[in-house]
Formats: sequence, C-alpha cells, structure tokens
Amino acid sequence: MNMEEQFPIWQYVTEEGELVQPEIDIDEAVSRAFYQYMSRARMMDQKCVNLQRQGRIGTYVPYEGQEAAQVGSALAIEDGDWMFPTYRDHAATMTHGQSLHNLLLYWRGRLEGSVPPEGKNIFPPAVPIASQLLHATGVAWAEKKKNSDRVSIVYFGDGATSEGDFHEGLNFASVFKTPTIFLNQNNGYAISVPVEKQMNSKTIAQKGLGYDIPSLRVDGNDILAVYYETRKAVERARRGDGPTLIEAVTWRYGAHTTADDPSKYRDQRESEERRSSTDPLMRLERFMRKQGWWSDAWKEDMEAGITEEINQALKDVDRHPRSEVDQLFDNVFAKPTWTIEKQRQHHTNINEGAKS
Amino acid sequence: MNMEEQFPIWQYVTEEGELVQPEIDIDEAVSRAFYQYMSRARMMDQKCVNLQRQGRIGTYVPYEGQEAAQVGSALAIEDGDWMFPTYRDHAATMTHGQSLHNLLLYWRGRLEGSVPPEGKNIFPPAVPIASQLLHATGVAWAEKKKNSDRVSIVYFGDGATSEGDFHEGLNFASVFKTPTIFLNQNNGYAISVPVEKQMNSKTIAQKGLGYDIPSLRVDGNDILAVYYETRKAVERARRGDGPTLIEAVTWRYGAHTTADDPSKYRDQRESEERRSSTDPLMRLERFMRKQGWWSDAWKEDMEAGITEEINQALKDVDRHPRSEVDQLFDNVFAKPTWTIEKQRQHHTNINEGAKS
Amino acid sequence: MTTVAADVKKLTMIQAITDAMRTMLDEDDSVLVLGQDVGINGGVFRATEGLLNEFGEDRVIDTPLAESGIVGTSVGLAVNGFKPIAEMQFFGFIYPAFNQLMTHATRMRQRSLGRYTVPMVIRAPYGAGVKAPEIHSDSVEALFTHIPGLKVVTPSNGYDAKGLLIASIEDPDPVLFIEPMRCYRTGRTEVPAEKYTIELGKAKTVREGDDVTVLTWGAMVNDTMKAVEQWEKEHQATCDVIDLRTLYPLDRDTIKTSVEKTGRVVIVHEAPETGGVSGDILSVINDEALFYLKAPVQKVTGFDTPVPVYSLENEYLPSARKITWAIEEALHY
Amino acid sequence: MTTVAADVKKLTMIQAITDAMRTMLDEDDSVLVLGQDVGINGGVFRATEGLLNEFGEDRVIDTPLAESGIVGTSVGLAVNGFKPIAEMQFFGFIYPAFNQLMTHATRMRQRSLGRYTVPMVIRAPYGAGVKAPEIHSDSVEALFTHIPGLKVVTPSNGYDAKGLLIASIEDPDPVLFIEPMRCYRTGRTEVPAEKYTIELGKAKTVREGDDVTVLTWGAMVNDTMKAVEQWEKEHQATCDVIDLRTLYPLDRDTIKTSVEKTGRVVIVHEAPETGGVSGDILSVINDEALFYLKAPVQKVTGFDTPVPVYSLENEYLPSARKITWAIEEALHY
Ligand SMILES: Cc1ncc(C[n+]2csc(CCOP(=O)(O)OP(=O)(O)O)c2C)c(N)n1
Ligand SMILES: Cc1ncc(C[n+]2csc(CCOP(=O)(O)OP(=O)(O)O)c2C)c(N)n1
Ligand SMILES: [Mg+2]
Ligand SMILES: [Mg+2]
Repeated sequence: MNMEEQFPIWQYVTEEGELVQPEIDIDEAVSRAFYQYMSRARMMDQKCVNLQRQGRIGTYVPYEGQEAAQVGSALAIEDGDWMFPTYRDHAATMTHGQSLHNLLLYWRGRLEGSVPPEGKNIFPPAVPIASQLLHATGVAWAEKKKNSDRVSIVYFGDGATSEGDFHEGLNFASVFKTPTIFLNQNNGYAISVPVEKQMNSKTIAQKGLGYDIPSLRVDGNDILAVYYETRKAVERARRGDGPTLIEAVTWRYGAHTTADDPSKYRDQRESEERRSSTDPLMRLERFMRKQGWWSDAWKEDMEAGITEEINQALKDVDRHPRSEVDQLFDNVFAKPTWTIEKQRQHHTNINEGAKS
Repeated sequence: MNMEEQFPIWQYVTEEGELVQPEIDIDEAVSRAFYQYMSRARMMDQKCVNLQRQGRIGTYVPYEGQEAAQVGSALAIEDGDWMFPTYRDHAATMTHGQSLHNLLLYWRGRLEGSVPPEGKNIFPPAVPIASQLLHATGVAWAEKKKNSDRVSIVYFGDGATSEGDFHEGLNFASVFKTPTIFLNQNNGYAISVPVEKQMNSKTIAQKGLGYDIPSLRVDGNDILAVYYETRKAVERARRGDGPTLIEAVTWRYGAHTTADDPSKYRDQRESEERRSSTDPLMRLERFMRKQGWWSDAWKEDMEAGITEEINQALKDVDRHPRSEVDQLFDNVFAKPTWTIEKQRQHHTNINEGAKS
Repeated sequence: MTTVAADVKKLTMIQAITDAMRTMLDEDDSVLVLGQDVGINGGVFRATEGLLNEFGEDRVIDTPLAESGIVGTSVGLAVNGFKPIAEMQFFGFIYPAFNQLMTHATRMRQRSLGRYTVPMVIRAPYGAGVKAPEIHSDSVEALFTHIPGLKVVTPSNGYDAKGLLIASIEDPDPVLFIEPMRCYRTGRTEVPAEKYTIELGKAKTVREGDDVTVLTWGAMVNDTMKAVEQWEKEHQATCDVIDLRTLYPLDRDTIKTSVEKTGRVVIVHEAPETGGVSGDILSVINDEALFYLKAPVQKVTGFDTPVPVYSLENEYLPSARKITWAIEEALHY
Repeated sequence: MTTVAADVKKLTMIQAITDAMRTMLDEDDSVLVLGQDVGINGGVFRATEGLLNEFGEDRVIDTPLAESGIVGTSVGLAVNGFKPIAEMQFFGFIYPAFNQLMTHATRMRQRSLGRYTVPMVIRAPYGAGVKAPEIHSDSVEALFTHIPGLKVVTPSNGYDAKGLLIASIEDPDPVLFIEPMRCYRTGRTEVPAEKYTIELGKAKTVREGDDVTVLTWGAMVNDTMKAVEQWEKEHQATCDVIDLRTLYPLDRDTIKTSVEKTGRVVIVHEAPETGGVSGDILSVINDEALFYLKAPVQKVTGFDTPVPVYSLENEYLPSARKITWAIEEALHY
C-alpha cells in the first residue's frame, strides 16, 4: 500500500495563492487575522534571534517557516482548551494567549516564563521529547470525565514520533477516546537527523493506523489547510469522537537552536529556496491579493503595531525584578520540607555573610 | 479501512484438519516432528503446573494452548539464530534447544535456569514487558554488521504492544533493516485485561503499518500456518529484506500464572470450549489422520519417551547442587569491586560465625 | 486477645490499603484508581478488590500495559482536577515511568510556579522474600528519595498503611507509596473503620531501649523486631527500634534524639548498600549527632548486586543473624 | 609555558574525548559510536566531530530519537560482539532509558551467569552552569551509583577524560561516563597522542594539604580548586583536594588516608543534598575512619529542588563562598 497516496497532503491554497477548497467560510477579516497572527509570530521570532545574538536572551529556538502550522492550529481551539507546546511552539502559545512578556522571560531562563496568563491553559513547554503527549491525553481525559467539551492540542516534531511516549500517548488517547488533537509538525529534521533516518515510513500520518486514530496530512505552510483541518478535528473531539493525528508538513528555515549550525548537516540553499517559494506568510499574501483583500498600508500599520507591542514587552521585561532564590525553595512542595528549609537558611546565612 | 479485512488470519489447516494451502512441502515425518515437539511442550507444561501445586517449583507461567505458535515459529529458525523469549515462551525455547533441566531450574529460582546450552543463542526470559524487542533488534543488527545471515526471533504478548519499547523496537528494526522476526502471541489477555481494553485497534498486525514493516496475522493454533509463514519471514530476513511482524492469534487456556485466578475476570467455559475445538494438538492430529499419517501406537511410544525424558530431568534437578551465594558476588562485574568483596567477606564471616 | 471496638477491625496490611482507597474514593469524587489489572481482577495482590464494583469503571480504571503512559496521563489528570492513585504492578516495573516521574510529576509545581500541581500517589509493592520472579523484588527506594519534589512513604503494618496512604492521597504533591509485599498478609493490626491520617515525615519508635538505635523500614521492621526481641532475651542491653515510615523527608528529630541517647546505631535495609537510604541517615547523624557516636554506624543491607532470583534471596536479604551481629558490633566496638 | 613533546597536544576536554573515541575506533573494529546527531553533525557538543568521515556510517551511527531504543539495542549489539559507545544528548535525557539500563544492561552478566556480557559505555554531558535550557543541567550521578552492575566515571579535565574513557571502553562491563559540560572547553591539558588508560576506581589528589580534606568531582573540581587556592592565600591552613573521578566504586583508600591525616572533611557536589553521592562518602568514612573526624563532615551541595532554569542556577550551584565557608566550618568546629 502506498502511504503517500493514502495520506495525501491537503492543500487549501496553492503556492500561487489559488483557493482550491472553495467551500470554506473565509473572508477578509479572517484572512487578515490569520496574517496578523503569523506576522506577530514571525516578528517576535526574528526579534528573539536578534536578542540572542546581542546576548540579551539565552539560547533561543526559532520557528521561522512553521508559523502557519502553529498559528493555524492554535486558532482552531478556544479559550478554555488546553495547549501543550514544546520549546519551539511559541507561535502557537502566543496565539493562544501567552504574553510576549512571559515568552521573553522564558528565554531569559526565568520560571515566570512558563506560566500562562490567568484563564489560559498552556502547559510549560515540554523539553523531554514526546513526554507532553501523555499530559495532553491525561488532561483531555480529565475534561471528558468532567463532561466538559474542552479539548487539548499537543505539539510535537517528526523526531518525537520515535520516542516510546509518542506511542503510549496515542494508545491511551485511542483507548480512552480522549478529546486530543495530536499536531505533528514534520519540519524534516530532528536537529541534524532527517526524517528519512528517523523512520522508514514515508509519512507520519500513517502512524495513526496502528491505533485506529483518524489521521491526515496537511500542507503545514498553508494556514487555511491547517486551520480548517484542525477545526474539524477539534469538532470531532468536542463531539466525543476522540483523538486525531495531524501531520503538518513544513520546514524550519533556520537553525535548530541559536547554538546549532545547520550548514553542518544540510545545504541551507534549500531553506532559502523554500523561503522564497513556500513561505506561509507569502502564501497567504498571494491568496489575499487574489481575493482583493490585501493592502500594503494595512500591513505597514499592523507591523508598526506589532513592533510597538514587542518593544514594550521588552522594556517591561528589562525592568522586571531579578529572580528570587525563594522561587526554588517555595515551589518544590506546597509546604517545604525541613531539608529545604535548612538549605534555605544556610543559603541565606552565607549570602548575608552572617556566620551562624 | 477495515483492518480485519486487510489482515486476514492465515490458516493452512482448518479446525477440522483440512489442508487449505496445499502447495506446501509437508510430509509424514515433518508432521510427526511438529506433533512431537508440541506434545513435549504440553507435557512439560502440565508437569510444571503439577510440580507447582506440589510446591516443588515456584510460581509457574503456563502456556497451554499456545504450543503451535511457539513451536511452529521456533522450528522455523536455525541453530545459530537468536531467540528472545518471555517468561511464557518455554515451548519455544525448549524447541530451540533449551534443556528441560535448565527450565526446571528456572522455575526453582535458579540463575542456571536462564543459561542456554553451549552453541544455542537464547536470551534469559525477559520479565519487563517488551524490553526484549530492543535486544532482538540490537543482536540482529550486530549479525547484519558481521555480514552473517543469522536472524533473531522475539516473542511478546498482546499487552506488550502497549509499551514504548514495542514501538522503539519496531522503529529501530525498520530503520536499520535488521533481520528480526517480531512474533506476537495475541492470546487475548494481558493478565486480566482483554485485548479490547489494551488497544482500540482490531488487530496487532496493523501496528506494523506505521513502520512500513511487512505484517500479517496467522492462526496461532495452526502449527503449519505458523511454521510456513514464519519461515517466509525468516527467509526474507536472511536475504537482507528486514523485519516482519507476525501476529499469531491464539488463546491461553489456563491462568496467567499459577498465582492467578482467571475466573475473576473471564468465564473459563470459553477456554474449555476452545480447548475442545481449536486446540493446536488436536488440529494437527485431525490433519494427520486425514492424511493417513496418524498412529495411536506411535503417539503412545512418543509420549512414553517424553515422560521418561521429563522424569529424568526432574531427577537430575533434584540432585543438582544448591545455589551458591558466590554466584551473586562473581557475576556483577568481570572482577568484583571492593564493595562486593567486602560484602562477600562479611557474609562469609557471619555465616561461619567467625567474629572478625 | 484485646477487645476490638465495633469500629475497629483486625486487618491485614493489604486490607488496610484497600480500606484507605475505599475511604478516599468514597469521600472525594476526584480520587481515581488506575493501573494494570486494578479493575475486575482487583489487582494482582487484591489491593483494589471490590473497588470497581463499588465505584464503577470511571473511577477504577484498567489501563493499557504501559507505565510511562500511566504516570504521564496521571500527571495530566492530576493537573486537571483529579487525584489519581496509580498502581505500578511491582516496584521493579516503575522504571519505564522514570522520565515522567523525574521530569514532570515532581517538577510541575516549580516549572509553573505553583500554577499546576500534581496531587498524585504512585503505589507499588516492593521487596524480596516472597519467592517472586526476577525484577519483582527490587527495593529501590533510594532512587526516589534523591528526586526533588517526591515524598517516599513505606508502611510496615495495616494501621500505619491506612493512615499513611490517606495522608498521601490528601498530600498536594506527588507521593511514592511503596508497600513491602512480605507484610501484605503476615499479621493483622487493629485498623479503625473511620478515616484517619498519619503525618508524613514522622517515624515511629516501635520498641524502646537504651543502648542501641536500630533504624529500619518496610519488611525489615518485622524481621528486626523479631531479631531484637530474641537478642534482648539473651543479653543485658536494649534497643530503640525505629520504623522510619517516611524515607523522604526523614524524621530528623526522632533519629537525633535516639542517637543522642544510645550513641550506637544499626541501620537495616534490604536495598544494596551503596547508594542506599542509609547514606541519608548517615547524613542526618553527621549533621545532628555525630559526636554522640560511640561506634561506627553498622549497616545491615542487601549486597551491591542485583536482587537475585529467589533461590538466593535469603542470602541476599538481611538475616536475623546479620542484624544481631551488627547490634553486637555496635555495642562492643 | 612548559615545553610540549611532539606526541603530546594541548587539548580541551571535549577534544580529548573525541581523541579517546578515535583511538578506540581505530584500534578495535568492534567499537561503535551511536546516538542522536553523532554523525554528520558531530554531536551537539562536537564530541564526535570528524568520526563519521573517518570511520563511516557503519561505525558512527545516527539513531532515531529514542533513548530506550539506543540503550536497548546497544545491549543487543554488546552481547553480540560489539562495544557500543552510546551518547545521551544530555544526562537529563537518560531517564527514558532507565529501564533498559536498570533491568538489562547491568544485570545481563548475572542473569546469564556470565554467558552474556555488556561491554558498553554510555556517555552523557551533565551539570549546570552553562545556561542550558531546563532539564539539560541535571546532575543525577547518585541515581546510578545505586544501580548494581554499573560503574560511574566522571573526568574533570582532558588528560583524565581520555585515559578514563579508554579504560571505560575497554572495561568488560557497562560504564556510565558523565562529562561535566562546564569543563568541555574551559582550559586545556596536555594529552598524549598515544593510547593510555587511567584505572577506574582511582581518585586523584589534585592539591595536597594537611588540614582539611575536600572531596569533589566533575565541574566542581575547578571551582573547588579556585576557591581553595584563594582561601589558602589568606589562611594558614592547607587542603587535600581530591578529584574522585570514579563515583562507583569509590576510591576507599584515598579517602581513608586523607581523612586520617586531616580529620576534617568537606564534600562538594552539585546534585541535591539528599541522596547525593555524599552519602556513599559518609559511608566510607563511617566504616573506615570515623573516629579520626574532628568535625562533622561539611557538605556543599545543590538544594533538594529540581535544578532550575538558568536565571537561578548560580544560586543553586555550590559557590566559592559556600565552599570556603564549609572549609572554615570544618576547621573551626
Ligand atoms: C528525551 C529527549 N532526548 C533528546 C533531546 C534533545 N533534543 C532536543 S530537540 C531534539 C530534536 C527534536 O526533533 P523534532 O521532534 O523533530 O522537533 P523539532 O526540534 O524539529 O521541532 C533533540 C534530540 C530532548 N530534548 N529530549
Ligand atoms: C514493564 C512491566 N510491567 C508490568 C509487568 C507485570 N506483568 C507481567 S505479565 C503481564 C501481562 C503481559 O501480557 P501480554 O503481553 O499479553 O503477555 P502474556 O502474559 O499474555 O503472555 C504484566 C502486566 C511486567 N512484567 N513488566
Ligand atoms: Mg523536526
Ligand atoms: Mg497476552
């Protein structure tokens, strides 16, 4: 069986901006919102890369090229729904409501950076690969037990599909029919390892077959495809019809992290070419132009607003008080054990130079 | 897609003993060998259950009903090939060459029980579920690196497919194209948990789809089906065409272990019914009768020989010297560390009552 | 025999554990029990016997055979309003869940600055001496006392088991509750029918004496008590025998007070010597009462070898002879 | 500057590690290097830089992203004639492999009575202080010293790294080789081009003194040396500073001899205090030299909290101030 035929890559808008799924309810306002969220994400990303170069934030994980996959899927869930990002999914979290302020704190190695705003359900970004799939399953299972119609969406990469937790997460979700959207971003690489070495299978979507989980591939650079297909999955989940696995086929233009040098393992010309042909923002712009919904003035205005927002966030963060060591002692247990209190006391004594 | 249609259960001989895959090279001698190996396995199993009842061995894990799956697949590999059993796969290991003597030692909690005879490659039975799939992959990978044509076969149950190591094992085998046969015995239960609660999928074979590993289902109570289908997989592996996943659909008649009470979770009448209709030994007998290859006298002779063999093994094991604690101290590292030597010394001092 | 009040029953430890879970399932709708075979089978040791019937399969849940899956989804359940009691079928099968426990269950509070918390209990039968198969007899509590954010509790009898388990379930943070298999059915204690708790972090002095402090936990408590009783009959000296009950955080005060009194210490545990919880006890003694010591601390422990298959487990396990030997070493140093 | 012979190079620790692997790949066809990104990328720290080119992709292998898979297949490779050197990208990502390490790699010799053995090395960068993301900075050596059947080795400089890594690769049993990230590129040592080994289980006295014994390892060796050098300039006393290098088995004799000499001990490690390797050191001192102690052993360690994100890692890590404070506590008790 040819899996690439069985799992075609759904496109709603061609690279040239042609709408090929005309029955959707898209309009100018929605398109602009899509574009704006993606611009905001990209501008923030670029800012962060620069900040890292200037040494103003720590090692940073860029997502340029993956904005449609993240923003489109994030817009398909609602406020009370749960999001489980990785270290690379800030386009998704900021779209779902994480503040730029906290994102910047995150990259400064601050615990506050992982805390979502009140009322927003966003887990701290998962670092151990694939571990978050089980949390998304567990949290969604809890929603089901509470008879709510809340869903969870969890982000993970192509490399993550090799970990045991990927498998266990999908199996639990399938067995307990949890309202979970497994949003895979197949960006072609796990650091230096191309997806062809990560797995022998031609698609990630086919991995859903083992669990009887509905699975599909979408063009991850086509925000309309991502948004509408994710929305269908979300609706299925809300209706009680269980999980979906979505493979969003995309590409990261840049380095794995700012500490990575992609030229060691791939020809960056391919990224440059993709940037000029399949870029998600460009795709949407072409579509909007064809629809007559584009305006350069609007874009300029919008970007000015975002620049303003980012600069303001940065200013605030620069003024943010320093980390307090008590954040450690106070957040291991609800009530610190004597061991921790002893260590706190000792630490304080020494730092105050007060010999006990 | 209907997975049960895509993965039909291959049968070579119907329950009535009709051969439905006539192109195979079966003859009287081979049939008798099949039957004899299965009888030997069953008689040993029954003996062990009895020995456990008498308190002469410890907790025992029976496999009655699964003889065709284990013996048929074990006969499909050769002497130098590698076998990775679980705690339930002694029908397979004794067929591949493990001695009854060591098997009995195993159930007496003896380390010697896990050691295969010289020249036989059998791993100690895996206890942590699914962990052995990775060893089978690694060992087969080593064979491939050595340019040998040796293969590995690994046994695991339906429950084992839920563990992360199942997934990682299949993925590594698929990526590195290792000569590994993944022989799943779907006996319907993981202790008390029926396969319908273990997974949402209707077959285990379909789990191979995610890795592009050739997968199939066989009637696990039909030793011809198991043998010939495993042999095909073995040949593919030897040729360098990589791993195969075989789901042998079977049933355990008895308890999960002698410490288990199956009536707590299932109606044992179903097992009784299956015993009288789909039993692997009965199936082969019916087939042999239809072929005119059956002889009651032969059966009696053969069984007498097996009884003799088992009794001799038991006698030998009863005379086997007691375990020596030095087996522990001497087999942690090639050369014991001072910590271990100190503990050995202390242990000896105390046991000799010699106050140092 | 003592008279037993109507609301007190003589229970085995396993019955007391079931009773604790029943009590909490009954009282608090957010409590869940999940794991392998915990449903209709009632658990391989019958710890959850009857609970499925009483509370239904939304509360008492058979999961797929995957420990990382059990702990990982429990993290999600716990963050989102439930109090999962997850059973590991044996302690030696917790290893596949190590990552979820180490990097998520125990770090969530810090990582989210208290926004998300994980009020979850992991139960696991542990220890050697019941002729179980390989890997089923591990006693690896020390791997977990080193994990920040995790309390580690182990009862040695029914009364303590119920009180400690209820306290663990009510604890707002993850608790690893390990149950010495050898104590499941050996002996009964009086267990009140009503709900009660025993504070985590408090040891129990199970025998009072003056000359030697014997620190132990789990299945070793009974063995130690027997050895000490016998030994005291034949000698002029007496022992403080302390059942630590909680291994993280240790009961510093009880250890300190006893060591100050006796100046002689024996630690009995079945885990391998190196890296065992004895190291943490030595650390408490070093910090709190070092110069009260009149003899080096004596350790009676498992060997630095894997817990063996059962023909050798009695050689591996601390024996009465080794325990009394150590007491004498401490006394006559 | 000292003159450097032709066959000795000044190398960073990471270069020495590469050199050790190259030496062994070259000498012994059964040696393999495998892990995530160890191939064309040369490892995220460049430890395997150039090795793919030199030895080809049969010997230097990029694996799928799965630690249990890496360790589990390595067990198979090792049993069947190879000597795998498996890289965990960071020590904090070894947890998914815990089961394979605990129940298979380290038990195979015992389980098969020596028929199957696992001559395998697991390398992992570890420790805080390089502003790495969450989980990347764990220092959990003590979880592994408690695993029977596993040696645990950690170098603090290039010379030791090469000699210890070659010894580990040649060891017939599994060795966990953890590499303090902070030492990868800070400073160079003279490293002979030829093959040499440093015996596992032997500590190195990196500074000799009379008054206080300071025991440490990994990245803490440099910090301790700096703190001690500075402190000695301002004080009349001197310290024995010992780099333990192997954490299991500990070098009992070196510890004993030094403690007998000084009677005052400071242990410096970055792992959380409770359950740390300090417990094993206390155990050695208790068994071998207890009554030489003139002061309680001072511990300078990480807190009993998860290793934090980097804004707080300097608070978490032992500081020079804490180290000298402890030296003074030991001295003036
Ligand atoms: C358990 C674990 N192993 C290794 C790592 C190191 N690591 C961080 S990102 C990464 C690659 C992930 O690839 P993929 O899943 O495709 O996601 P992407 O980075 O492409 O978004 C690796 C190996 C980790 N974070 N966790
Ligand atoms: C990692 C792990 N978890 C739990 C167990 C306990 N256990 C032993 S057998 C078993 C059921 C296995 O079911 P299956 O894989 O179907 O094999 P079967 O016993 O039916 O042959 C369980 C849960 C174990 N041995 N290892
Ligand atoms: Mg990727
Ligand atoms: Mg089964």
